[in-house]
Amino acid sequence: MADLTVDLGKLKLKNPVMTASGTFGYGFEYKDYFDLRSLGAVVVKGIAMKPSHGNSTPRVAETHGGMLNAIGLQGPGVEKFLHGDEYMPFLRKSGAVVIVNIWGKSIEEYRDVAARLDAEKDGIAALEINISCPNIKEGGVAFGTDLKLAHQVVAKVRQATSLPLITKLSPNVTKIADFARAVTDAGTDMVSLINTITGMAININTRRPKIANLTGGLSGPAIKPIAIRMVYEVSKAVKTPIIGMGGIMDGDDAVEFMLAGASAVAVGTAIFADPYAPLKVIDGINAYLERQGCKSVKEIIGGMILK
Amino acid sequence: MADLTVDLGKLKLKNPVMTASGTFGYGFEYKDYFDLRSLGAVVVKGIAMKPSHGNSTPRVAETHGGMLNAIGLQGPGVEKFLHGDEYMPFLRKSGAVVIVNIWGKSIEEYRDVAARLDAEKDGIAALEINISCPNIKEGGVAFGTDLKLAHQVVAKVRQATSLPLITKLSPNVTKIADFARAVTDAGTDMVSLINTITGMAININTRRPKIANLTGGLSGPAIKPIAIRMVYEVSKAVKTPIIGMGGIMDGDDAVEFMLAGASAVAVGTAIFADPYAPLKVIDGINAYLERQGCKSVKEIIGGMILK
Amino acid sequence: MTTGEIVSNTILHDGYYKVEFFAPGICAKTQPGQFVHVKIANLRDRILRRPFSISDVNENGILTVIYKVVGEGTEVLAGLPAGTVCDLMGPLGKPFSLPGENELPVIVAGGYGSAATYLLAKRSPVKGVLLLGARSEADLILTDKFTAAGFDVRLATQDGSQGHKGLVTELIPPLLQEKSGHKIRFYGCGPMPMLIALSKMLQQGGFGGGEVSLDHLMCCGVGACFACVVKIKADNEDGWRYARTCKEGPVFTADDVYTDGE
Amino acid sequence: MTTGEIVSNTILHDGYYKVEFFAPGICAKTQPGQFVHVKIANLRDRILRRPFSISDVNENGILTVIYKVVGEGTEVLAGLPAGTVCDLMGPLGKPFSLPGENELPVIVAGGYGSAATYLLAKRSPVKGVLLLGARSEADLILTDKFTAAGFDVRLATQDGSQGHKGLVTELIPPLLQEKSGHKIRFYGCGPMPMLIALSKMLQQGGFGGGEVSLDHLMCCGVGACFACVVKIKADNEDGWRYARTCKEGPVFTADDVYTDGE
Ligand SMILES: Cc1cc2nc3c(=O)[nH]c(=O)nc-3n(C[C@H](O)[C@H](O)[C@H](O)COP(=O)(O)OP(=O)(O)OC[C@H]3O[C@@H](n4cnc5c(N)ncnc54)[C@H](O)[C@@H]3O)c2cc1C
Ligand SMILES: Cc1cc2nc3c(=O)[nH]c(=O)nc-3n(C[C@H](O)[C@H](O)[C@H](O)COP(=O)(O)OP(=O)(O)OC[C@H]3O[C@@H](n4cnc5c(N)ncnc54)[C@H](O)[C@@H]3O)c2cc1C
Ligand SMILES: Cc1cc2nc3c(=O)[nH]c(=O)nc-3n(C[C@H](O)[C@H](O)[C@H](O)COP(=O)(O)O)c2cc1C
Ligand SMILES: Cc1cc2nc3c(=O)[nH]c(=O)nc-3n(C[C@H](O)[C@H](O)[C@H](O)COP(=O)(O)O)c2cc1C
Ligand code: FES
Ligand code: FES
Repeated sequence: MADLTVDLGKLKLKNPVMTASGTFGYGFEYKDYFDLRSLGAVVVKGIAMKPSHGNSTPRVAETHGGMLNAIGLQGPGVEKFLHGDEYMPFLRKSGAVVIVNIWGKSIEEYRDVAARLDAEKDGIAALEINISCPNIKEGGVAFGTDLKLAHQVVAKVRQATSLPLITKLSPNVTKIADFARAVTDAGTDMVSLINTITGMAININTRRPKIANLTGGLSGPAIKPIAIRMVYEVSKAVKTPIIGMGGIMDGDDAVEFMLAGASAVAVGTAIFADPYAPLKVIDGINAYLERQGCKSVKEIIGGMILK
Repeated sequence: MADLTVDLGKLKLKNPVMTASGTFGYGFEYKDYFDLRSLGAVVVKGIAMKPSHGNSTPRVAETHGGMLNAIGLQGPGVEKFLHGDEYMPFLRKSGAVVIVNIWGKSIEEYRDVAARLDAEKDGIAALEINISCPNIKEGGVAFGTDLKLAHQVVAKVRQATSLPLITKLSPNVTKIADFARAVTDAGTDMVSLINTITGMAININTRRPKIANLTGGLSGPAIKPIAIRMVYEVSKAVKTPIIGMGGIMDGDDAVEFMLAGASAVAVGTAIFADPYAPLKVIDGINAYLERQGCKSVKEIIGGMILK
Repeated sequence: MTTGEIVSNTILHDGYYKVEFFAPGICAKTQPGQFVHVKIANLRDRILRRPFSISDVNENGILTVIYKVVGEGTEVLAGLPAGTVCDLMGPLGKPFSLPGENELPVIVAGGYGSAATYLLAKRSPVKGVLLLGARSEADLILTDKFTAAGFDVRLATQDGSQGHKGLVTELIPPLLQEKSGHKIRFYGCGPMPMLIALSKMLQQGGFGGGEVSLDHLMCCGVGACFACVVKIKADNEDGWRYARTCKEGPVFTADDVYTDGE
Repeated sequence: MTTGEIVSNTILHDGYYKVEFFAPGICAKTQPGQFVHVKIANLRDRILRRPFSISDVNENGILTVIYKVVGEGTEVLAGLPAGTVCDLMGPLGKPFSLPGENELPVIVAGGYGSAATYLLAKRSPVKGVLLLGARSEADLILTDKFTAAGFDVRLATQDGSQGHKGLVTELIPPLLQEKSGHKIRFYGCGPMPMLIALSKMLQQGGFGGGEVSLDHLMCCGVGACFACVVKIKADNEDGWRYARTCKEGPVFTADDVYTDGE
């Protein structure tokens, strides 16, 4: 067994494999499948201040090599998350390394969720700021596609918590490296990428959009080449540790992200195909390292060779 | 048989199906497969002023539901294109509706190619400006990801020719609708989208990029949901007729693009899977129209129903 | 999660197929109304699993699914020969509760609803009635199995090709008259509009304890992704909340079904 | 483009397989060195075809391909049972020219190069010599077929497990001495470094008329996409140009091979 521990600045993990937010619920749903402590970290579904219905249905549509989703903000809200049986109390007992993904519809909401979680941070290893949500105060522009807003939201959250901060970048931009720089300047400790790519699908028989919300986020192996490129671009632009994701189905895919510059990875859509996918990714990374004669997974981070 | 003729402003086509530039060579290569007059139009591989080697190899890599390519500028140059047996003289004889895709590494090169083609425009139905190339004078920023450059190159080409102009938009931007507006202002008659999305892939055994050029353009069904979304966004922003493409494999895919707002479509990567794909797309569109009781393909353009 | 080797995979008629998996672990745990989440072998371009109601299980570890070919996944499934191994998650979801000894079960089904309720009929201590509706005769499946299980089968088709011409719910009022002496327990499974109509009838008629199986496009199948939600009555401003059909359902009490909207 | 039903698909040994397609139209036109571009059935997540040299054709319309499982496509191909229909384009590419009556053909092959040149040996009016190299014994394929076709087979393996220990090109100088009275016509097929080395030897030794089969990752297979290019000598500033192996090749005269670079 190779040494799989990784070092993401303030966050040290037993292995580089996390679950991607929104694809693993709150961990509770998979408790009968395996011990959550096997994972580098469990990243929970996005938490906002208030409980919310989320979007209308249908919320998902399958595409070639991927899927569109527009689940929306459905979730219990931060209070229930902190105290409801199936949420934080369960996670604390499970012993899992927990990263809480947060979102809001205004800068203040982001700050408030972060502050609230900070106040009861026992068992929380880090916060991940999802900046792909629309800012309702600024007419619906996503925080993650506007450099100034992205900086502001991260800076505000930074003031509200001492927890390690991950900022999750949107791929729906011309130059993702600029966003990595902006959020690094604003004080994020890590960046994670990519979130889903905005897409659309139409049922040609009914002529209606397949997603009630009209557009949805594309995830799955279809987007992997785009994600790898973006991880590489960000790794050349900032020193901030990177959590790479987008279409990881097996250990080989995870290795590809690490060679491109990611220090850790997250498995998302693959979990829907196989709940054990994150564990298989861990095993697959280890198998690769042994095949290549590497003692530690750290040896492959950013290890792509350019001739 | 439904009426398949479409009307793209100055360009009227017998059916809405073209080949996507770079995937059908110069038509000549497929002459033994079918009569090129069956197509709405043949869009040839990009033409620049001078012949050029193109990129180093490997130039392509297959991905889940798609492929990356970085062929580069390999091509005969405009003079040989106009006079070489396998190029324009062949196409003129074939009776095909010919659209010439052009590119350059400076605004002047674009203008010069357009002017040169305009001077011998017999048999050329339109020019398609590929603005995804890097501008070597401006430090390699792609014309297609900078609003000002995009406007300039189209405006300059507009001055150089009276041929109908199509501008082919890059998807590697935050807001593609802004680019559609800019090139419309600059005088393009149509827009085509999407070009390939920049991606990357790494061979984990050799740790080297799978594409010698490091990054390549992603095409194929993997990108279809992104392309459909962009066609829809552009259709809401401008009245300019749209040629939609990105992952079209069959008639149903083409119908989806048209419902999203495209007046015509192009088939690219699918040709590698099946040289007859463009013909099958034409048949598939017709079958859909008959199934739905439509007399003309024009009835479905922009026909998505929002509830 | 288990592997399930296909033991047989045959056409019933007109686009309806029956596949049998060897999956003793799942069979042993299955209760009526639960489903199995299938990773269809060879469906390489699609990532997601496909959910199917467990129509029957037996003591030899054979799990039966009845399915209709409606898209790429079911088409590929229909082409899988015996011997192919698929990955199965299950049994998943909340089951029907069996009727009591003194209750007459009336199953109202449409589409593959008869497949999804067959195990309920088989395990029901009291043999009751199946009201089965479909667009046309060809879509009426498993009627003989229900008859063999001791159920009284009554049919409705929209085109009148068999049984009552019209909606299956139209068979309910005459049945209520006929069975006025019985304590009826309703079960519903089928298309959403039918289940909404049924739930409304039961809510208005005061038939407590009725159960309906609501399902929706699924992803994870275990309650993690919130793809599969339907509106269920709730004590909040809106009067409803989105409940996950894969985990909180697919079976809900008819009383809880939110009948005013979607 | 034609359909080709798989007549048989069997393992030869250690990852090498032989597939036979029924494709009389292609067989009738095939010349040695040409290839067939295969859309592998069931490979739903990959879009592109896979090119394979046509190893043999016969008058019954059977087209034989020998392939090695190296990735997803060949793995799926290896799993296709007889009866499966694949879509085939072919025969594609420029063929070898047959040796003249007064020429002694010497085939220098590595990897699947023996498969790609078998039809050449079979059709050659003069029976010659096959120099076959591989990493190890297990990779030496079709030697018995060449022997049966009247060819003198000489082997080299890098690990010395069979024949000469070393590179196959090292077998050439002794052969030249041995056959000094003959007019030798060289043919090469195998990995690029081997072909570069061979071409260099032929260019320097003045062996005109030699032919090598150069191939590269392909997409369209018909010259339209410029994916499959290799450097070929040219009358320009650089001394080379990129030629499409699918259309201008895969067979090139050894004299034209650009041996200074890639
Ligand atoms: C709990 C549950 C139990 C089910 N039981 C059965 C069963 O016993 N027999 C059976 O034939 N089918 C059943 N289904 C429906 C079955 O899952 C779908 O038919 C199947 O997923 C379609 O896959 P596809 O790839 O062939 O179609 P796709 O190409 O994915 O879709 C084709 C069409 O089917 C629709 N569809 C896809 N998934 C569903 C779904 N989950 N529910 C309703 N419509 C859908 C799509 O909207 C589309 O119009 C069940 C669904 C659920 C959620
Ligand atoms: C003209 C021509 C003739 C060929 N004839 C034969 C033959 O007779 N028998 C045979 O076994 N193979 C032959 N090949 C190679 C064969 O096409 C590849 O092995 C096959 O495409 C790999 O597909 P895959 O999906 O299994 O592998 P992939 O997953 O696509 O690739 C696996 C590995 O194979 C390499 N590879 C992929 N395509 C090629 C290629 N075209 N050439 C070299 N390496 C490649 C990749 O770089 C990768 O390392 C030929 C190739 C060409 C161009
Ligand atoms: C159903 C679904 C729900 C998601 N919900 C969230 C979320 O709540 N917060 C978030 O930051 N990302 C969310 N994502 C994005 C994923 O975390 C991940 O960035 C993306 O799916 C790419 O990875 P993948 O291809 O491995 O799925 C969601 C993705 C899916 C498919
Ligand atoms: C091999 C290849 C070469 C291409 N060359 C060009 C080109 O020369 N000019 C251009 O504008 N687009 C080029 N494209 C982009 C296509 O025309 C098209 O926009 C894109 O591939 C999306 O469509 P598809 O998914 O149907 O292939 C090329 C694409 C491929 C795959
Ligand atoms: S399918 Fe994921 S929550 Fe129900
Ligand atoms: S494979 Fe397309 S040009 Fe050779």
